[in-house]
Amino acid sequence: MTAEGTTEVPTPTAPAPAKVVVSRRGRRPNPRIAQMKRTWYFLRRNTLAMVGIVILVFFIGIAIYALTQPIPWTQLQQQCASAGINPPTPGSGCVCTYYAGSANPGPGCYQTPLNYPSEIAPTFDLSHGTLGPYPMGSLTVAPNNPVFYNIFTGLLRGADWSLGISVAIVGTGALIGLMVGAISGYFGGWVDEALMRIVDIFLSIPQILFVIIVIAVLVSIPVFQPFDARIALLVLGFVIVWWPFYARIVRGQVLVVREQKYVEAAKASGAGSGRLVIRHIIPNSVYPIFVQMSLDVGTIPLLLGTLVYLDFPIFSTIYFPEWGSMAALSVAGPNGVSTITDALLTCQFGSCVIPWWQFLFPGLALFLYAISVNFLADGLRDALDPRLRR
Amino acid sequence: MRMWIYIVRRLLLVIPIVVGVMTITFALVSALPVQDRLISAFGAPPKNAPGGYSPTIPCSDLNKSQNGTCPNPLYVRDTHKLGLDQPIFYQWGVYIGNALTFQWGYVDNHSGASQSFSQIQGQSVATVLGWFLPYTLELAILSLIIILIVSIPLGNLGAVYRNRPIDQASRVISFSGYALPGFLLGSFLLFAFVLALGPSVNWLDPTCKTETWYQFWVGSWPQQSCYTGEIWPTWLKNGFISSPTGFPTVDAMIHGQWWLAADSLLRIILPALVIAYGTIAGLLRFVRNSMLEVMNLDFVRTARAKGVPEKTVISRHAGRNSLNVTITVLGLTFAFFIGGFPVVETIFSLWGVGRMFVYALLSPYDYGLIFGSTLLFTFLVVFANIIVDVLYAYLDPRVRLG
Amino acid sequence: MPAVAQPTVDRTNLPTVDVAAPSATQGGTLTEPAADAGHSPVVLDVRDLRTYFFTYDGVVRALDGVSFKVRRGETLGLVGETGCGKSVTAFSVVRLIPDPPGRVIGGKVLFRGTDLLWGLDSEARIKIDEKTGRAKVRRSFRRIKTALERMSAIRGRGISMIFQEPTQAMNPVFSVSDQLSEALLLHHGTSIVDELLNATPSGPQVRPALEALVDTARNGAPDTVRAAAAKVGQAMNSSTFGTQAFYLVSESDLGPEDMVRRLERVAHRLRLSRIERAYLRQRRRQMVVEDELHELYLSEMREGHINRRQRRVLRGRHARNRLRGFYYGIWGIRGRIQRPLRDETFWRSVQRLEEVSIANPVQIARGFPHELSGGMLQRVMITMALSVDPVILIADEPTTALDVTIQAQILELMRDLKRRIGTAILLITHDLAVIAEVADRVCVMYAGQIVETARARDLYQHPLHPYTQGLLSSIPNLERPDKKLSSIPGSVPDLIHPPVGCRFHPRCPYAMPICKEQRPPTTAEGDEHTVACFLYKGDVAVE
Amino acid sequence: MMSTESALPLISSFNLRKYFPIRGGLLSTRIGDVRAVDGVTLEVRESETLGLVGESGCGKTTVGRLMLRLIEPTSGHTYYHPSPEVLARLEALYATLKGSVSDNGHGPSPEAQATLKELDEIANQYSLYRMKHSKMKELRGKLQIVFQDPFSSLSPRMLVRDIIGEPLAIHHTGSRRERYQRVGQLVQDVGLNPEHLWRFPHEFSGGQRQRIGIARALALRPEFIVLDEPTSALDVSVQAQILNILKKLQAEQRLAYMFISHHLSVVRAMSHHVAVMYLGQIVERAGTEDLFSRPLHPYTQALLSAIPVPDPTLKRERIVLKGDVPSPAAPPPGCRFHTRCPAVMPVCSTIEPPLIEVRRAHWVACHLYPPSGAVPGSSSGMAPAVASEGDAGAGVPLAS
Repeated sequence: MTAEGTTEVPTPTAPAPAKVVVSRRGRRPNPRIAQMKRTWYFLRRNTLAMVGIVILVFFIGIAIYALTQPIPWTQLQQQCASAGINPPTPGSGCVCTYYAGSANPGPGCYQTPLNYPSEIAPTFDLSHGTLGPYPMGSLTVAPNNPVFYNIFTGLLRGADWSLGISVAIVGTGALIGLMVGAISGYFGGWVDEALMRIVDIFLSIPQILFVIIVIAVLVSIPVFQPFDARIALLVLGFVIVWWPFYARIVRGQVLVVREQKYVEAAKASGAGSGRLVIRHIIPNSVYPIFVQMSLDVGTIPLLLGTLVYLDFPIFSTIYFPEWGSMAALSVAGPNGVSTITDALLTCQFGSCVIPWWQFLFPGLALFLYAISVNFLADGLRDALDPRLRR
Repeated sequence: MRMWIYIVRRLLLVIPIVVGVMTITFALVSALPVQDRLISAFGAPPKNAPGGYSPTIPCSDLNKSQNGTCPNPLYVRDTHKLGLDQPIFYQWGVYIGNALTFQWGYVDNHSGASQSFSQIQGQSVATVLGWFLPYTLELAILSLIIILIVSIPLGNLGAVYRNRPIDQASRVISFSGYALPGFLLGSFLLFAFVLALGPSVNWLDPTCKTETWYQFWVGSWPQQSCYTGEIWPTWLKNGFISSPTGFPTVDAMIHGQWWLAADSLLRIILPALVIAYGTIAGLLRFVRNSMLEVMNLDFVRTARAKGVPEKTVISRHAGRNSLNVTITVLGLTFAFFIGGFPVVETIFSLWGVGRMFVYALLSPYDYGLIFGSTLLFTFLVVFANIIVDVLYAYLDPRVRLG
Repeated sequence: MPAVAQPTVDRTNLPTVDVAAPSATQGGTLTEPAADAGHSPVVLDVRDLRTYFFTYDGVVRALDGVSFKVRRGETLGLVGETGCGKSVTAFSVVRLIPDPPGRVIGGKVLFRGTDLLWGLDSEARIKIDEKTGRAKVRRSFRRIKTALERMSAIRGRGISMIFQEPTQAMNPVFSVSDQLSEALLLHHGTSIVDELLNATPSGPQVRPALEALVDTARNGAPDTVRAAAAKVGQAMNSSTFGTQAFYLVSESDLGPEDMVRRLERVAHRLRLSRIERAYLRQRRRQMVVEDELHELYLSEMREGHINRRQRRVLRGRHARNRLRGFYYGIWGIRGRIQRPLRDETFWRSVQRLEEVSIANPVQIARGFPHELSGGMLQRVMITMALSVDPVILIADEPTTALDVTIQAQILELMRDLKRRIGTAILLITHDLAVIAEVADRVCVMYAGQIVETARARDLYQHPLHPYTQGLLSSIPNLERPDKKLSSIPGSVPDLIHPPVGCRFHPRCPYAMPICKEQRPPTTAEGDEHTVACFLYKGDVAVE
Repeated sequence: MMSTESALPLISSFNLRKYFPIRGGLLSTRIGDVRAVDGVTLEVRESETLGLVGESGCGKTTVGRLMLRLIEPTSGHTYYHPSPEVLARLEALYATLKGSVSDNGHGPSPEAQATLKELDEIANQYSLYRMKHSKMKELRGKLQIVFQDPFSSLSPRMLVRDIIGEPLAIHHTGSRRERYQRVGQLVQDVGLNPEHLWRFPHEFSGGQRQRIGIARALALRPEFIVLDEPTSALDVSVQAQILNILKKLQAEQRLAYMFISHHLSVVRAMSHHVAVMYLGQIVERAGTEDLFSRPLHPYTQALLSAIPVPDPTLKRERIVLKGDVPSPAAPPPGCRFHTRCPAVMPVCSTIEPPLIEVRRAHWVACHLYPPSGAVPGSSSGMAPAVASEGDAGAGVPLAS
């Protein structure tokens, strides 16, 4: 919409250039901020999106709060003692800090990746009665080496891991996808053909299986053996599998933008390919990935959980509190038989308590996190997309 | 005519994809350490062999030793047998050739799978997967049916009654589907239907073995045997290959066991629901949004202006156009759909290709089974995509007539 | 009242009329001489129509008190710049405004004395926030739904439309014949099914007629062949078979006796099986119920209250018929039992395409929209709109997307059809020249209001409103190109904050102080010439 | 407006061809060509306007983009500021070439090969399409374009200031501050005011967007601007504003325009010379007055008569062409217009008529006007059209 009186027929008397010094002092507010306001207006009208935002803020708050909490050593000692493990002292025993590349940890000491001090604290006794081979309220990798820790603490500590890993994966993948997609879409021709065939190949392998086998191979490569920060491998594996999605989305958008007249106008005034891509094409074709990215940030912890659930070796040696793996380990059993089935095998009907708390709380956290991210992403899409915006 | 050209072109496009997938697996395999590959090919080295599969062994033979070590004859022999001493392109060619002719290696007694299912020791991977494929396919077909039945009507309703209760409901369903990983949902369902409800409804319990139901109708009801570690239904001929078709339900019918057929369907309802849920989540939003876009298009307005009643406008004019989008998206999400099988088959301890994959994963050196099942799943995805494209071309004259 | 009895009359007798002889005896009774168009009855009377759009930026007052009349058989032109609300007017009349964001707020649309906007006021509960200028709209979806149901009785048979973008306006996945026959079945369904049921594929006079047709085809001038084909159609009293036979003999080059045999084979398809007859009867029952429902809706709108009991009865019958229909659906051979009806409607749509003088109607009817050119599609659209014999045809920028030469063809076609069928046309365009070609009367719109209404001749010779004058003088003139183009300064105001008083005053060369304060009344200057401007002091026109 | 014959040609193209490949078949091989532009020879003189008229799909936009080298041609060359002697030589060569090619259709004769060789040498020196990119980039400042669609021609995520300033930024002219001053100046030239610089394009109406587009084109002080249907998306009143601005600018800055439009009355109001295109070829070329007063080609006559006039009183006999424009993928043999021509002769469907000068500075490609000196006057030129109106007007007018 135009404002009135701004388009009078040009008057031949143009004012002196001095008066045409262009600055925004005393003029309307920054249009970019105006656009953000507009988006926010539509977001605010979307109830689910607001719910999502609230939950996310809550979780982020938790993560920050958790980082300030000390580890309850004395509790730890008592609990370990009661569980019949040699009592821990800071830096040794069943809770210790293990630095990559240093000597093998002592018995019952579980290394954590990237020199991250272990937050593993003993469990609170959450129930009465016992379940099969597993200690109460604990997460375990295998029945013979129990990892004790407190579900609550684990949940607190899990927040930053879940967020951190998924953001790292999505960010890197989106970057690669953006570059590949932009190149493929802009140059077209055989470059496009080749790149898109590659993308098709990657997309036709079931993603979860692909991630698993890639990581499996990466782990078993001797070069990576000493290098023990396997989370890097995890991220790498996910990125290898994930970039084609973004590449395809970006490429589709670029094909549209490339035909726009303003690109041709820039070409007509002598802009080179680099300028065209960076100044015109990419800014106008990134929006769809943002939505996809936010969706994936919600999805990836679930996939991590799935990997752990399949008892994938990468987590059995390094262990760290992360919601997906917590939930997964709570229901996963040795060699691919789920805890539930196990429980069914061990104790007949009704004779024992199923540890519902083990996967209820992590599962709930995971679920809330993912669903809130999805709500937010969907709200964003509606707010950014003029067609769906009403 | 043009339709045929289209289909043939589509089939030609499959070739590079299949070869490319095999190349990726080849790259992964050849990135593995040689010793592991040797072990997976020929089993563990004999006890008496010094140094096992290490490339060199200490020896005192001066003429061919440098600094006290000389090449390990076992290593040399087996690498040569495996062709690892050939140039990489040659290896690639051999690998592709084998993969295309379904020579994916053998399931030996190192395999976790072979430990669980003693019958499959020494069989070739393709054969074993061939045995297990029907079980997976039954599950897939059932869950596909569920997906289509739920997501298309719900998505359209969500678009038509926009931002009203039914739309919000479908929204919540789809997002919870995004947010609930299969293993959690599966465990919940297992809880609800198996533990909470107890034996009264164990006819829904997938972990329960089918033949007990059979025996029940024959007359005996061994409740315990529902939870013994027994894996294979003894009613099926020669081990776990149901004959003649391989699809247990179909075979049960052929054998005239209608109750058995119904039962084996009932028992995969829960897994099918779990698998369907994730895909429905993805599909619903696309169906709804595409329907919304289509309903803003001009020809819908034309139909209304013609005096076509609203129901027909939605079902015939708008629905038919958004159906194309739905099908395309279904093809795109099929890979995820397939990815759900290992988890679900593990949770409900069904037998199928996915579970084979998991077993192979857990066993140290069973690369043949790992890559074999991956290839098999990939073929499923590619095949599904071909079907989707042909269907799309059939539905949309703009594609069909070029 | 007779005005309302009219459409039923059209629906029953027209098909039999124009099917018999496409162009010759076409609606001679309906054609009105342009002279007494002034005195012919008003079919559409729009009074003080208001349509608002509730958007993020605020309430867009797209239509603010638009009033005009359309008389039977006349062409009313609605002209104005983009964003002046021409199309919104059209869509408001048939209630195709997308809601949200749009909504018809007030006014009357009297179609032959029936108010199409009846029950409108109780649907909208709108609170406009003064501070931000945004609005909260509460909708009762039930009422909107019923209102739309009612509209389906008007759309098509009462008022039908053609649109600006023919390539967008046709459904890409259905063939032309599908879309044409859908309209035909909607509005002539019963008669079509009747003719199909009464066709006599065999009889003493069929065979000789076929032979006559064949040997006329051997040495035939096309129109004699056509006549012979028509005779065949009469002999089997199915006119569509006549058309089919005509195209068969004119396209294929078989020997005479083979030809006759082939024709007989085709004719044999008209011998319906029991299941097919049953299916057709069920369809017919359904169509009758739908017609009754539409009549009910019309009467509701006339009498101004909802007849719930009658509705329940009819809906019940409709539902039961649907169930019977499912029986045929479940019957595995649905495609086969539908084929007679499909063929019938196909050849009927071919006949309709012949009427707009399309050279190869069969190929066109088989084709899909993406295979046809814009001009051809626009013709198909016109055929589709007119195939239901509407009382009013609303043409929304029908030639804007087309080339000059194609535009000439389409305008020629519209003039011709107007002469033949005598449908009233509401022509909406931004091109004053196009209006001048076809329109009898012209309404000039500006910023959601009608500023001037006059006979085309008067308007172009002595335009009264400054805006009209500005428009006319800003058209580059082929005859006098040398004179400098005079342009209206500024651009169309945004309708969220429209100028107070006369909406044109910021751009008006003669703006007076009063223009800024109050909205000028619509005054009559000479007969059939009204203008809303303070420059003119004529007596206030009674709208 | 009288066309000043003294003006030198600013930019001139010879035998431009642009074929877009159609892919299809099993391996999506090249199964045909869309002959968008097929042998177009044009010249635009300094500070004059050449109007290019034709229906949609006749390739007029492609010609515009070719002359700016926004796309590479299949064959043919464009010369910017050709020196008179080069120009004369070129015309001579192309004349001989046309003669030698027309007499034997297959394969160029030896002398033709010689001419081709010389043409190639000239092209290597002067042609726009043989220039190195660095040189081309300098030239781009002098050759600019204004697009049809004011809604897709401005990047939605850039401020107006950046949009107009971009050409300056690309060519690094002056400091940032100077650039912004120039931008403010330009904005005022096209009749917007400086506060608009801080808005996004979507906040403007079509007319204002088109003004922004013009300002962007003017930023580098060009000499030649291709106006690709600049007003076809606008309302009449706004269109008049834009046209007036364009005229004013042309008068002030001695610009040369190529005005592409399907709207003949606008073209007549704007241009000195007019070229009429049909299916990728120029069928008639003349001074504006000449063409509009005495059109020779049947297609031009039909076009002129098809324009609706805003005056219900005068009813002209109009020639309504039959059918649609054939697809440029399979243009009809011989004269491409013969499928719709009201005055079609047997020869039309076989031999392609050359573009010949039948009157002074009036070129027509039609068999009605034989290349011999005996040029029929406009009366005989109109004759076939008049005769055709009988069958076109009577009976079924739209039979195709």
